[in-house]
Amino acid sequence: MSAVQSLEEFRRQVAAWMAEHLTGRFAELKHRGHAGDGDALPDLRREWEQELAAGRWTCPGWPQEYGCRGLSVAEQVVFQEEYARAGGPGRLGHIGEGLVGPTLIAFGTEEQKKRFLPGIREGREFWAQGYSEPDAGSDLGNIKTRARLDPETGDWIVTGQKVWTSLAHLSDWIFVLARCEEGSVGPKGLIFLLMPLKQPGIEIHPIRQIGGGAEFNSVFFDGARASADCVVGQPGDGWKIAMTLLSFERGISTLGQQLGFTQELATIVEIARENGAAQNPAIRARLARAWAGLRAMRYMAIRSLEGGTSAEEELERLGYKYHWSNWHRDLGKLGMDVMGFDGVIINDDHRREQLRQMFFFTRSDTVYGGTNEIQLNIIAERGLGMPKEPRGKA
Amino acid sequence: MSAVQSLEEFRRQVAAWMAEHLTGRFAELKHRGHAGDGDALPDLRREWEQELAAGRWTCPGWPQEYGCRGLSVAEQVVFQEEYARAGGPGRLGHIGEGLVGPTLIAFGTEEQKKRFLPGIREGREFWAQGYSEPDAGSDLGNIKTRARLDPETGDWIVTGQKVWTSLAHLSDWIFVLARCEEGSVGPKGLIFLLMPLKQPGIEIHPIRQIGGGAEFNSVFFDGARASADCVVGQPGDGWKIAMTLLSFERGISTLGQQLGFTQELATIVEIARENGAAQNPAIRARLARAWAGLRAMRYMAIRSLEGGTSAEEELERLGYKYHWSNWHRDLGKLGMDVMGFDGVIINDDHRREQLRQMFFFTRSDTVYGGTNEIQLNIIAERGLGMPKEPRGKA
Amino acid sequence: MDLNFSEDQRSLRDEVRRLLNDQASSAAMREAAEKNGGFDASLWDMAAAELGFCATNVPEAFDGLGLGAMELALLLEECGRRLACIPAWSTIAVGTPLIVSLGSEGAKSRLLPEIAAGSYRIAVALPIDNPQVAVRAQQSADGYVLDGAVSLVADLPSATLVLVPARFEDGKLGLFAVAPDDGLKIGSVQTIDLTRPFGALKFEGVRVGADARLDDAGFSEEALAQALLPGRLGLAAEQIGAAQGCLDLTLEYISGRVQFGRTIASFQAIKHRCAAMVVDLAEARSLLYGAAANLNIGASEIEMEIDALGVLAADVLWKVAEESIQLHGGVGNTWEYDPHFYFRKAQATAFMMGSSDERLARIAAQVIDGAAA
Amino acid sequence: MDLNFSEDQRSLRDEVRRLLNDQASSAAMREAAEKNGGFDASLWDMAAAELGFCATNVPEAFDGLGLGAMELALLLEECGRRLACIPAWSTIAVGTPLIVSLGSEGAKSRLLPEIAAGSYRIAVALPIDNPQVAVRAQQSADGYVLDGAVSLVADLPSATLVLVPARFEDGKLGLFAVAPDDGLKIGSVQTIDLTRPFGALKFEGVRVGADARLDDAGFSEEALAQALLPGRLGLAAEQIGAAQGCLDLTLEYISGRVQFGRTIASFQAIKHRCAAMVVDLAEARSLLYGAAANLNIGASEIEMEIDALGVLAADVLWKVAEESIQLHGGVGNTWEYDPHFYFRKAQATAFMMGSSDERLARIAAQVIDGAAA
Repeated sequence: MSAVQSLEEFRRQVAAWMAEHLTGRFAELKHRGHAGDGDALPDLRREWEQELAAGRWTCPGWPQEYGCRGLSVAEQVVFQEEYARAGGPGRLGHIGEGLVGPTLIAFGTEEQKKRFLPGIREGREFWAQGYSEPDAGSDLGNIKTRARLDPETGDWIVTGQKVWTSLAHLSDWIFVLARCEEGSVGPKGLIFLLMPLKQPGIEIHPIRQIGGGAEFNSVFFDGARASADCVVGQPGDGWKIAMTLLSFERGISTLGQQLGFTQELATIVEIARENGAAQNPAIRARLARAWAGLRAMRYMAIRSLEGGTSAEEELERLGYKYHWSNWHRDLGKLGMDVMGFDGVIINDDHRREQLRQMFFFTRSDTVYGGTNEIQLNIIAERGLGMPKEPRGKA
Repeated sequence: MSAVQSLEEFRRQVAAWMAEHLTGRFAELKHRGHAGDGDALPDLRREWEQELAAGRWTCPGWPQEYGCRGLSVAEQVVFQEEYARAGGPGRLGHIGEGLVGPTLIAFGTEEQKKRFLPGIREGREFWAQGYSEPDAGSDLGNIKTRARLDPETGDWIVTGQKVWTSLAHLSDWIFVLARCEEGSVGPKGLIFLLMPLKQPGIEIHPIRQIGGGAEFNSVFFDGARASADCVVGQPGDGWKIAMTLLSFERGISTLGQQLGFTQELATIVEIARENGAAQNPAIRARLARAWAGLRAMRYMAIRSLEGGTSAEEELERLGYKYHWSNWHRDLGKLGMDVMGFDGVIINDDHRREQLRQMFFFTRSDTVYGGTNEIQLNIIAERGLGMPKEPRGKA
Repeated sequence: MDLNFSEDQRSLRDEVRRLLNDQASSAAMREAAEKNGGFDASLWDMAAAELGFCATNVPEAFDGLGLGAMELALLLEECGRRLACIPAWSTIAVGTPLIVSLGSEGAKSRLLPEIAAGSYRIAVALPIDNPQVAVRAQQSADGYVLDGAVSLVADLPSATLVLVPARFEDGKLGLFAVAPDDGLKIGSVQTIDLTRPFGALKFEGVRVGADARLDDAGFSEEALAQALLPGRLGLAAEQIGAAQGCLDLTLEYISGRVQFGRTIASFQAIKHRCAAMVVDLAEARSLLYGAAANLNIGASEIEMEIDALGVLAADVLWKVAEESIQLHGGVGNTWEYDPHFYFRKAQATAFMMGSSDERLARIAAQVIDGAAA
Repeated sequence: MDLNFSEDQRSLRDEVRRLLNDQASSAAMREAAEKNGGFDASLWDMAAAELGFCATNVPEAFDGLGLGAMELALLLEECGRRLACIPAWSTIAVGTPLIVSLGSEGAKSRLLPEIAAGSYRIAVALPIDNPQVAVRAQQSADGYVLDGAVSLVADLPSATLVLVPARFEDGKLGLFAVAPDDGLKIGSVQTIDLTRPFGALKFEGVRVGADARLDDAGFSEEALAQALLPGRLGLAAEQIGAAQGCLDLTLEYISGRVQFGRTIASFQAIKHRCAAMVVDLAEARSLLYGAAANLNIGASEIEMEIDALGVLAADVLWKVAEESIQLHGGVGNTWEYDPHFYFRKAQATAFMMGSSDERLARIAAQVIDGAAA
């Protein structure tokens, strides 16, 4: 009971902070910078990261020894929810806070922690991720980017291409999974490197997405360097580290994400009420089904975060990404269908433009971070123990 | 124009014959003996086959040289439609007329034709099929039933088990696909035999279906015999003959089948009107969608029968079985959903019982004659040229 | 909100699962379904008397375990998984909560301890397709007279206690407890679901004593609807459990069945379909536990959640049962294999206590026209 | 009923296909879509002038080819397949049939030979989302005055002739032909479909001469609806063609793309999804040809069939476009690859000339409440 009360107190505290700070010049940031709108207002959002840092709201789940709040899972959920409810903008610091920091805390040297964690916590240094490659999309074992040790300097010299690096053009650093053992294949012989983005030998090209935006990039490496102290773990450990890092992705931010979904559904309902689509029984049923799926998603996420370890609970956890991404993709379509031809017309009505962007952007929900097909493979093979797909020889 | 007029004249002729003959003691047969009700009234249906034969309506598409009408495809379609419209019962002679006869006409010796075609045409001899085996369902290449040549008599001695032989207990003969070369695998080394069912060494056991009926059987062979002159083609040709025969299955009867579908849909609509389900917008939309699918199916069948040979038309033909069987299975569910809990209660209301039986029986539509999964493989591999599924080694 | 199970909850579930794995085998289920009208008396005795099923949600004050909706859900999931032919749902999920919610203190003290002890199999005389009170009650000199008919009562054939919500002339409702031999006319009803018997009930001026009335002073339709929520949750739990059981047996079959020299389970198209079912099950099950937790605390959107749960649970059981028959191939269409028992339950339960179309319409009314969104 | 193509029909289709394969390449489509507002003028000139597209369904008496709905369908399927940026649908499927059906002999003799010769690009001033006549006509001393607005006119930006159905005060309808520079106010409309331009049209007391009126003595809503049937058929043909084109490019991509050492096309789950799309396409296409044959002879259930066709065609294009992006993986979400152009068309066409929900409702009204079943 008192735990619940203090959570409620904490919720009020977050809400109050947001109300006080997401205002004035930051008011413009409300609801901006999310998926499909990721490259909006970068300068102001950098400042916002520092505002958050000043309030000690960056990295709130990191342990206190790193100068952070060390919030419990339940508190982090509350923070994410209130952040989303207040319309807090998309986080430029997301990769650093959610992926790089936890990885360094788990695998980094003391020196690396000292070097990198403060920049992330203080909202000063921003990170991009370097996983996917043109030929290693779903098949991350097929990484071709090469890292070669320069015997003179001890640096690793990197050549290759990474794609789908979100916001690389706004970031300072990138982590890179590369092949450090000539001739190795699959998960063997990979290295996990931290590299400054602003250096000769790195070029960043925007990838234009189907909705028109360009918040992702291709990053080309041509003799770019990572110094010896920027290897995480040992050369050859890259796969293990990358897999651990990927597991951080299905983290707590998902409940904040769901609040965003709730707002999107509310917008769709609002428009349906206004334009008469709410009179259409087929639309009504689809809206109701969307509500049901969202409610189930909430409980799936809570169960997932609570970390039960029975086989059933593991299976549920494996299914979570497939569930939310397909639900969201369907919501994108539902929003458009509610608007009818009106939704197809490009105009500057804010809500309609938001739904249109969601329509396009949710197409990538079922691709990034493991396609639908990979998710289903994983559930079948790892979760149900069904036979593995044979790997080809090509 | 005159072709159309004569078709209409022919239609009237068929309708008149049916009206005149499916009456009196045969009236009881109306709408009986179809899928799910296949073992109804066998004696009377035998007599009905002879009635049809007397009117020269058995085997109407066989060439005139075999004493038949040699109808054109268009005429056969009309016959099937009018037969179905009049409520003509399920045909005991179906396998003989639709599969065995055409196979013998294509591959049989003169002697075989003389021996078997008249019995089929005259509605005297009935046939069962012996393809599937417990371990060779979708995988017909895995046939294990063995045929061994008896050097003394020249007979082939057959041992093994066939399943899903429709109405074997009401039939006189069975055709059997068996392995005649010891150690052969897959499509090689198979023989196509004609065997009398009433002989020592053959036992017939009914298979009880999920709807409760038992119109299929398992047939056990234990040293049963086929005489040398009952081999179709050469020993080793079995696969080629069986594949040709299977292609006869997607024949003209499909348009008669569609008339049955039309009547089923009409029954569902009728009940929906009566019980108020027709007020439910979701049910309305599903009924409309069923109508659309049925109409499309009709044109698919017509295009298929017209035999265009372009790649697109071949593809369409490959998709036909998948289409109708899934449409019909969905109709089975729709019928139940229209009835609601009322449909779940077993009573003797004829229409409700018909829909309930359809609900169960349509589950097999997507399994027999090539499962959904096999159909999709065939479309992808043969139709689209996608890579073949590798065969395992077990 | 805590949706992970406590140690107690886990051990409750494991115990029930163990019992049913042993005693509600496929053979036992078939014996009951095909020969004993869908009722397995010895299983019931074991579950009720030995394992104390019926005490689950009877308050501790009345000698029960005083557990909540989560435990109810776990228990009925397990029953659904094995298609257990016992009136667990009618007795524990529907009957008991009616008495707990609507009964007077006197009635509760009289009946609940006996119920907790497993002495009754309860059937509730509400039409199963869409609960509306059709029986009329009238006060008489020495009690009440009941009139009316309820054509579809689940688990009536094996019931030893019939609960009858009835309407007085003034519109108020009362709850009566009647023994099946109290002059009721019981007709037989056969449905396609062979694992849950049904009966028809007729009251033709049935006279019952004053103590047959369980409530104090009448209650509203709304109160009755509230008291039925555990029943709706329990039905969904049973559906979800059945879906799990059906998926399990399908996975087992396709892991053994070889075609083209490979197990069916090794075909990717099959794997993906199974994985998608796992996700649907996870979705429905999460909502089940979430709704159970909310039912315990009487959260505000609980009725919407239970409607949503009804939709997801019916959908997933249907989907899994349909796929089970398909993935079993030829033998899936035979009586000898079990998928059709699940398939039958899928269709029958889809229209118990309302339909999914109605549930979606109610949710839509709230989401679109009401306050929630 | 003969649904197989004649030699003439096959060669017509092949000729169109050849032209568009050459001239409406992905690069050409992108050039038109991204830089020229969705109109490829040189492609139009080739198609209209050299290949005689526009003569297709002009009667022979007016120097046309006098072909029917089947040829119209073939032609628009090919346009859809390549996302050809030309106003073929507006001109040939909508505009020409309006004049053929509703025009007076005089108007036909005047306009149709020129149309057949490819001299006009036609836009029809009916709101594209749900055709209803919103323009008002009044007789004046020397002609007519038109008033009103149509906010969504397909292919208006490139049109050289605008057909305007307008309503007289007595309720009757008339059909007017106006040149875009005849004092119309044309506003620009941008939609997500980059391969079909739209415009908004305003008539503010626009005066036109007596010969601008094409019909003899007015016509009914019903007659207008009948005259629009080829347009609805043609839109479905375009959708089906687009679905085929999108499936083709998807198959090509997945046959080349290697992951886990295998082409994506070798994964059975992918194969089955592609095969299912083939079946959906076959279903929609068969209905297209069946409806085309029936439209030619004015069969009794033609409106139901065209509604059904609209549902199937919109569904299959959506399904294929959705799967195309998914099966392209990461690059399917980039501007550089073509799937999104089909995806855009899928969503935009789904709400042109009504929605599938409306179509299903109309069919249901016939099947359930009407005579048909």
